[in-house]
Amino acid sequence: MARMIDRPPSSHAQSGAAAGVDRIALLQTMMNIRRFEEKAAEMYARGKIKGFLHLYTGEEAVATGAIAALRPDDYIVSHYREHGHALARGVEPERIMAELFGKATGVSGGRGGSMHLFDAAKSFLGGFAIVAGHMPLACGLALAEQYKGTDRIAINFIGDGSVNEGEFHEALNLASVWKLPIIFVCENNLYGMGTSMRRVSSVVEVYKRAQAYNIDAEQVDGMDVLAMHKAVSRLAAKVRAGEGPAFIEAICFRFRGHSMADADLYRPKEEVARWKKLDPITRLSKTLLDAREVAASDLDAMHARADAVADDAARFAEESPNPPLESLTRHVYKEPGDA
Amino acid sequence: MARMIDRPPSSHAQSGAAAGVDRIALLQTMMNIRRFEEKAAEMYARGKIKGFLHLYTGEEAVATGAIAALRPDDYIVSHYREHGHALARGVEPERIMAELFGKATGVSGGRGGSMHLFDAAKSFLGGFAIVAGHMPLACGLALAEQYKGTDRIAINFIGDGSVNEGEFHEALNLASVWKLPIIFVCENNLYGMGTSMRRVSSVVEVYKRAQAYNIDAEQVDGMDVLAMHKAVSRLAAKVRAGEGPAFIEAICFRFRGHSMADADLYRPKEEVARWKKLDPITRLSKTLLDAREVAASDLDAMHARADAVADDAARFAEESPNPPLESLTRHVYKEPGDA
Amino acid sequence: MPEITYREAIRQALRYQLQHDERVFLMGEDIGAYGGSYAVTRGFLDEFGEKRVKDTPIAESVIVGAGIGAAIAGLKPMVELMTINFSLLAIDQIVNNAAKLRYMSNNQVHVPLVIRMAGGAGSQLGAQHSQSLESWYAHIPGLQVVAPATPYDAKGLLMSAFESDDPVIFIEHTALYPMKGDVPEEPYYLPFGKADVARAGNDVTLIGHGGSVHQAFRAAKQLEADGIDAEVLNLRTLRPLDTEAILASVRKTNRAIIIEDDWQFGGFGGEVAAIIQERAFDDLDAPVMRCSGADVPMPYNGALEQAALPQEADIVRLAKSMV
Amino acid sequence: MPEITYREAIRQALRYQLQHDERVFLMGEDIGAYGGSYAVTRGFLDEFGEKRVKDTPIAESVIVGAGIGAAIAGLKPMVELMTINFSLLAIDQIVNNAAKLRYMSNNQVHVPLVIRMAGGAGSQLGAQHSQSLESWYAHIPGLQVVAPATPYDAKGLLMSAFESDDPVIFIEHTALYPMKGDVPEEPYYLPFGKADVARAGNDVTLIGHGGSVHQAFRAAKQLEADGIDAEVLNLRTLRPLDTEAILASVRKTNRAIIIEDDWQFGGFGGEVAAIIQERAFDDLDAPVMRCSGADVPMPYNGALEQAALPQEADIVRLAKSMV
Ligand SMILES: Cc1ncc(C[n+]2csc(CCOP(=O)(O)OP(=O)(O)O)c2C)c(N)n1
Ligand SMILES: Cc1ncc(C[n+]2csc(CCOP(=O)(O)OP(=O)(O)O)c2C)c(N)n1
Ligand SMILES: [Mg+2]
Ligand SMILES: [Mg+2]
Repeated sequence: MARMIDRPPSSHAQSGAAAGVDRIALLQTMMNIRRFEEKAAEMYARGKIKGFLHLYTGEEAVATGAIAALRPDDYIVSHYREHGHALARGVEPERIMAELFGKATGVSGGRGGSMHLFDAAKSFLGGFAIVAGHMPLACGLALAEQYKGTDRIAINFIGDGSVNEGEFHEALNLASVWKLPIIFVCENNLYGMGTSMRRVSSVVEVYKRAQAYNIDAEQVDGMDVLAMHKAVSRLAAKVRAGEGPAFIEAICFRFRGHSMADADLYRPKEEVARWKKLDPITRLSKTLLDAREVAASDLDAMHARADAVADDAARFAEESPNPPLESLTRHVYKEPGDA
Repeated sequence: MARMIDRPPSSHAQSGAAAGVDRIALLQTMMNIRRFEEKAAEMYARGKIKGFLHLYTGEEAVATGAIAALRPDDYIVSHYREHGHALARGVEPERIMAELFGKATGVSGGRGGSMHLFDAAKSFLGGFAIVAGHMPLACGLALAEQYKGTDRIAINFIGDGSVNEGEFHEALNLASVWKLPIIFVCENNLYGMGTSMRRVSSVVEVYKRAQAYNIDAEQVDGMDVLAMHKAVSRLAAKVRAGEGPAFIEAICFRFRGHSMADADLYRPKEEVARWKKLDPITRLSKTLLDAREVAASDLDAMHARADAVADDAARFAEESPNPPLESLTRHVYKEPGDA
Repeated sequence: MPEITYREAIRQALRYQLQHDERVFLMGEDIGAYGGSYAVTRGFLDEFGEKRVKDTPIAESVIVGAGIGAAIAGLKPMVELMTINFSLLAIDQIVNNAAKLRYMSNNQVHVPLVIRMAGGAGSQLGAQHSQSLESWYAHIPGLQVVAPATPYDAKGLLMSAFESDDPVIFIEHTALYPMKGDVPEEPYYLPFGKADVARAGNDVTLIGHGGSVHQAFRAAKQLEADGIDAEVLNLRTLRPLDTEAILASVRKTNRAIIIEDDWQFGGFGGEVAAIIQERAFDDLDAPVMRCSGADVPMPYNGALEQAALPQEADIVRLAKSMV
Repeated sequence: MPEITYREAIRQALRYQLQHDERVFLMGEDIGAYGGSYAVTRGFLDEFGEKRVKDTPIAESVIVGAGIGAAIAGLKPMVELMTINFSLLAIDQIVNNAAKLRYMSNNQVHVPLVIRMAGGAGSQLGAQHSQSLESWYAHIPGLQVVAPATPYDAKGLLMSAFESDDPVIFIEHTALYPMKGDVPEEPYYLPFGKADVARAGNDVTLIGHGGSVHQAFRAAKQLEADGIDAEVLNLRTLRPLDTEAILASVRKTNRAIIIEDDWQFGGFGGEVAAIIQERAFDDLDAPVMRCSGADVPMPYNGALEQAALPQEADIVRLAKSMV
């Protein structure tokens, strides 16, 4: 499947549903993410959101399919392009948008920002801005559950740009030697900022890099939410059973620049166009229409729902208060009354 | 050949000579290293040498065979167990021993010590004490020669303990992507301090780790100086021709503890005994005797020469002056008169 | 003299070096096709080609280490690490190799390497992307630490960095890239270890580097209104530090305030304060004070971030309390 | 009270934690089969098994990062990094994750992680193995930095480190491992941020941590002969710092000297000096002085290394020059 790289799997039909998966729910989640990101872009343009803003547009299938295949208490550790992962886990859109606004009602109290979403109650543990820097930490969460003897696992989302960092290597080796219950999902969107994978990686098939550590690794069509769901379902069962870590290379593509600051001049227009044809939302919509699972009117209703969710989130964020200035020095260390 | 790991290649006969190699010279070099290290151990016991002292005893074939196959201007970058590499390159034994004594006449003026031997005139560029920390630097030397368009190459000696460090990963990937003229030689002596490879490495065949970066890699009997010489000769030609980096896993064994401070309690006695049977010096001696290239008396003379070299080195070191105290603050930065 | 931005001033120095010294090449993440995360190297790849402008993998240790090796072998590499935050991933290379090799090798090798990185906070990038760790580098013998405050500083100091035969940590303040100032077109070289008196005054010395110099300057203007005549000292380089200029100023004003974005505790301001009281004890009419960042990881929220950073008002208040 | 070594005191705290808290486990390079590079964990693998005592690959970032993750998930990991020199390879994990997560997450997660490392010089280990970088860690909000000077300190402070819900950088001085002192057998806990007056005196305050405390103490004895009555303050923890104890002492003696193995420029002594002159300006009869390591990478040669490190004679000379 290596040829998938920079030749999108347009040929492939959408893969069949995994047992008992609610395909409509998956579609709605992807729509929600898409609209949320578009709303965020709008709010950034209006100066409501500051700093770096990295959108997940185009990659919705990866987080949606993968996270739907997990238990709600499985740990999620993601990078700075993590709004989609948080939404897929069920973190409230209002509190995510409020975080992007830097409001007190944000999931991280407005202190984290777009790159540092945390919702511990939902086992969503960030939101990290150092490339590959979150991988060792994710291994530690898995190690802890193994130590405690639970069957809880961790999933760690990384980008293709992280595969050449030393921490990628250290984390994969440790996960393999200690058989840690963790699934690494590499969102290979072919570019790390403006740098194409093939210009900086000795081996461009990321799953092969993982196999070199004796890790069960495979490449999946990251533009196909059902394929993602299937792959993660199967691997999660093995990982949960104590068979050691797994690795998925999800071939995908971001429909916008690296961040709002990026003019996206380094990607050929037709490459972007080609990939947009694979829009995971359009794709699943078509599948469901063809299968008569939904009617066009249902899809309109779902889109309307996604619009409403994004609008409500923006309104909530807008109306929320800023954190009080006195809170500046809170929570650097444990305080009286903390758990 | 993977089974070589912790089952020594006793079966193998010594490999045939590579074209035009002076086997007697190789034997003399290995004897010189052996005696130098034994003398160093004696001097350490007598308190003449301080700090960490890591001996190369047992691994002589690796440095001797590899370096004899290179050009004298090819860069050597080694770790902290580097006396053998320096001697094999022809750095004066007196000046190496003087460095171990911390004397002004030492190769690094007594400031470097056992772990930091430098002889730039002989392209011997250290002597590094941070595991894998010298790999990026070695890549840089190779990069510079590629940039200048010369056919000079670099050889980088590392231990098996360095393969799980992030810098190993970053260096191998960069060397491969940029086709750097560098040969990595991993001295796999099965242990990193007291830790056996197989307890901490997801893949124990180190050469396979290197292949995962698209690097031409192979496993060689590191107890066989002729095998080392052959392998490096062949690979050096390719690397010099601009075909990109190469990697050798030299299976070997240290006959003593990690450092003089190590009681060596973690290695089964019979494992050590088994490997001592493969002593590269005894092995080549036998080969040469059988081939009638030397007589027993010749070997005695060669041993005597090695003794003399080590004794002279110790005497020279002993009689040399300490660096003047005023030199303490010299050479932190460039000084008037420096090149 | 043409007025250009801080960014353009850096570009001019880099282009000059690339044009006039074959040994110079640039290496870093996204400096080529992307044009640099702060657009400093935009267009360089097309102009100078892949040999001179190298896009690297995201792998800070090997980027810096390769720069060290190439420098030892006689080239003049410039490594860009995007931001000082990412330099933590290469810090072993910088501290244990770049800074120590000349000494360890007894002067047999040296490392003429320029490492550029953007530092500082103020644009709501959050805790992991808003650090000012120059005090860490300033602590290390063998390194030179440069922190330009103006376009003029930036070009002149970067030109000198390439002249140096020892490693230079060149820290650009993110907030200054768009800032304009007069810069000669022809090359010029500003010496390391020479501070600049940005404003002469007699009542109190305001000491800063990078972005803090401008805050100090604006504070000085405000203090004028209150009849307080502040001197503003732009350090330009932290290592070597122009101790003489600092002492000369304090002996005149008898009061000093150090301004820094960085955390106060264990920061660079402490060193400057320690030196002043050590060498000019009897000239001080008041303790040396520091106006520094709050002792917290940087929060994202804009108001909180500003509250965490030193403000002109804080400098003014401090100065008034001292005279 | 039994007399035991500094090493044994640390062993006692670790064994107590392993015996009494299921959540505690140890991770590090060669802490198991090898027994620890400074023999601190010798025998632990046999006694507690592989689950509690984990030998790791040589991979500092993932060791520390895994410790952070495990701590977040409710365990109490102790990571040993052998020496502070190697901690540079894990410093991004320590600074960008361990120190910041409680704050960034708005108190949703915290990192009760103990990171032990040996620091200091004096045994001719050369430039890359002889650093004292505690000032770097002391600079970072979110961390706690502990530097025991005696066996009694070592056990009591390490016990408290395991009680803490925030990351602790626990720095042991290599030269002290064989040093003996009285240590209660039963567990006890020394508070962070409380310095110890190792010797009471009236003429000058000698301030140090780790090995420097003993140098200060010996210097104080010598000064006695010259009729100078020195007070010796053992800081025990650098962050939090016991500012009150320092000021109280200086208000009594009116003079202070900070002793540190580390490089002076940009080091921790500068912070202490800055605080003293800031808060006790009018109580000072002389500038606060520092007795620090020479500004050079550490040379291997024994005589040069000693010349690079502060000596009792230096402290004595300084003290005499001040009173
Ligand atoms: C250690 C480190 N180096 C550099 C950066 C700057 N940076 C931020 S995102 C990025 C590209 C990452 O690309 P990839 O991993 O493919 O993720 P994507 O943005 O494509 O989702 C870089 C270089 C960083 N954040 N951390
Ligand atoms: C980054 C780093 N971590 C830890 C150490 C401590 N250390 C010194 S040697 C060594 C073992 C290295 O083993 P290996 O690479 O196999 O080399 P060998 O000693 O067997 O030749 C360790 C862990 C170090 N010097 N550097
Ligand atoms: Mg990418
Ligand atoms: Mg080894």
